[in-house]
Amino acid sequence: MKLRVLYFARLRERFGVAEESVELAGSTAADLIAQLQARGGVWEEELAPGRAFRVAMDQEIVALDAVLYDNAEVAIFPPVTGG
Amino acid sequence: MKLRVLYFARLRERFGVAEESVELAGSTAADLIAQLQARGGVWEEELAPGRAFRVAMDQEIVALDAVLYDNAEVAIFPPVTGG
Amino acid sequence: MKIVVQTEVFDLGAEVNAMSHGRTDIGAIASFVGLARDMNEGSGVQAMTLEHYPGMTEKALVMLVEEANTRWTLLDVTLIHRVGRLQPGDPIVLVAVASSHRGEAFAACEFIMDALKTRAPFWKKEETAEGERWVDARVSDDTAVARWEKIP
Amino acid sequence: MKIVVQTEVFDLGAEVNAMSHGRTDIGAIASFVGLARDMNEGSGVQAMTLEHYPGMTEKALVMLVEEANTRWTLLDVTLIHRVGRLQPGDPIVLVAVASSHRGEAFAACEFIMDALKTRAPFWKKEETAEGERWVDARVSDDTAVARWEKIP
Repeated sequence: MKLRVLYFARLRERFGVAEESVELAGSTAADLIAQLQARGGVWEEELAPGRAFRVAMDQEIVALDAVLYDNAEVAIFPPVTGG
Repeated sequence: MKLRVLYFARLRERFGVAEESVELAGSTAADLIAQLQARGGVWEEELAPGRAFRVAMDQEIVALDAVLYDNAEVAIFPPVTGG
Repeated sequence: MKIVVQTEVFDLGAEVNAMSHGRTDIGAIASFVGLARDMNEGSGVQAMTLEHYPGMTEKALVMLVEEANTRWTLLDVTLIHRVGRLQPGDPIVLVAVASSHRGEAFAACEFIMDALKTRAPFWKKEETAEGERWVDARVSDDTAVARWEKIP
Repeated sequence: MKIVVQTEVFDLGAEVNAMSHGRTDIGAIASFVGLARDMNEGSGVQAMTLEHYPGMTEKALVMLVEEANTRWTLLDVTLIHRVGRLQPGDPIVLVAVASSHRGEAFAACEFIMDALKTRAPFWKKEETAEGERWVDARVSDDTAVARWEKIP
């Protein structure tokens, strides 16, 4: 499936990209993370198990086992620090 | 001893007096209350045991066993309802 | 610290701005405004008059704020209470507390309001269609202030 | 209910007055202003930039306020969060909650702030003498929001 993937804050800066289109082989948020990690470098580092990041689908935080769908808007970002 | 006695809110209205000078025979706040109660009428009614009123000496709430002193400012008023 | 009893209306925005003006160490300002309502105990209130005990009021308010200062690390407190005749919708009391962190600002602000309700010598008399009546102290106010006894 | 994300400064006094204007049923307005501090984690902050996730932010804020509305009986809520570059001393966030009674106004206001800190997609980047740094999420914010889970 094809996903619109957004990155924010520190992750946006480290990855050097704010938004991209990703062709996902798997079906869950965990599959997407694994596929991005496989790019190596900062991707492997920032998305490694134990690193604190959040995944949102259609603008709501989801768990890693969430099932994605074609054309979904997925965002990956650090824990929030507003207010 | 001689006391300056103030009344506030509902008690001021019921007693029809805001401030008076009282010559107290006893020594405690309870003695003062008993002496005022002995006036009968609204005094007896409003200061009866079980009625909710507060006594302050020198502008701080005190218990009925508080020992008063000559020329003290004593105030008797209903439970407060500000804010 | 600013503690005032007045008949005039107060200005929340101006008071809070005055607290933070020129400062860069305040992270949080919790504030509260209590207003006169048109209903109380199920009947319509047309107006109310707030009476107080001049002298004791100021002392009691200073003590409340000083107690808040010992319990929490605060940077500033403003407390304004109106007296005299008020209409429904009119603001009665303002409490604003500045601190580095929001938890302390919220706790101190609520503590001051709860303590004020049971310890500061103000009395409300309401005007209703049935005539005037003095407002009775609320059990819920005693319960509210008692919560703070449990804090170490 | 008013929920806004904006770069412009907000006016606490105007927002709170707008909530109570023409109403006589509001007894309590609890409000909170969070400000940019010149110190964080022990080092000097010269400025900060707030980034957010447009679209999700507004959704998340509406959800927080709706949750507060189901937990407490509220009459109105205003929530304004700024984004962009801010200086120490600048206001960042405003939450104001109107209710008939103060306990509900205080609880809902603090809940919204605590929930916002962990659930709304805002991120702070600070400029210090040593360079820029993204602010890490605080464990104390998780602890603060977790308190509300226990409320029935």
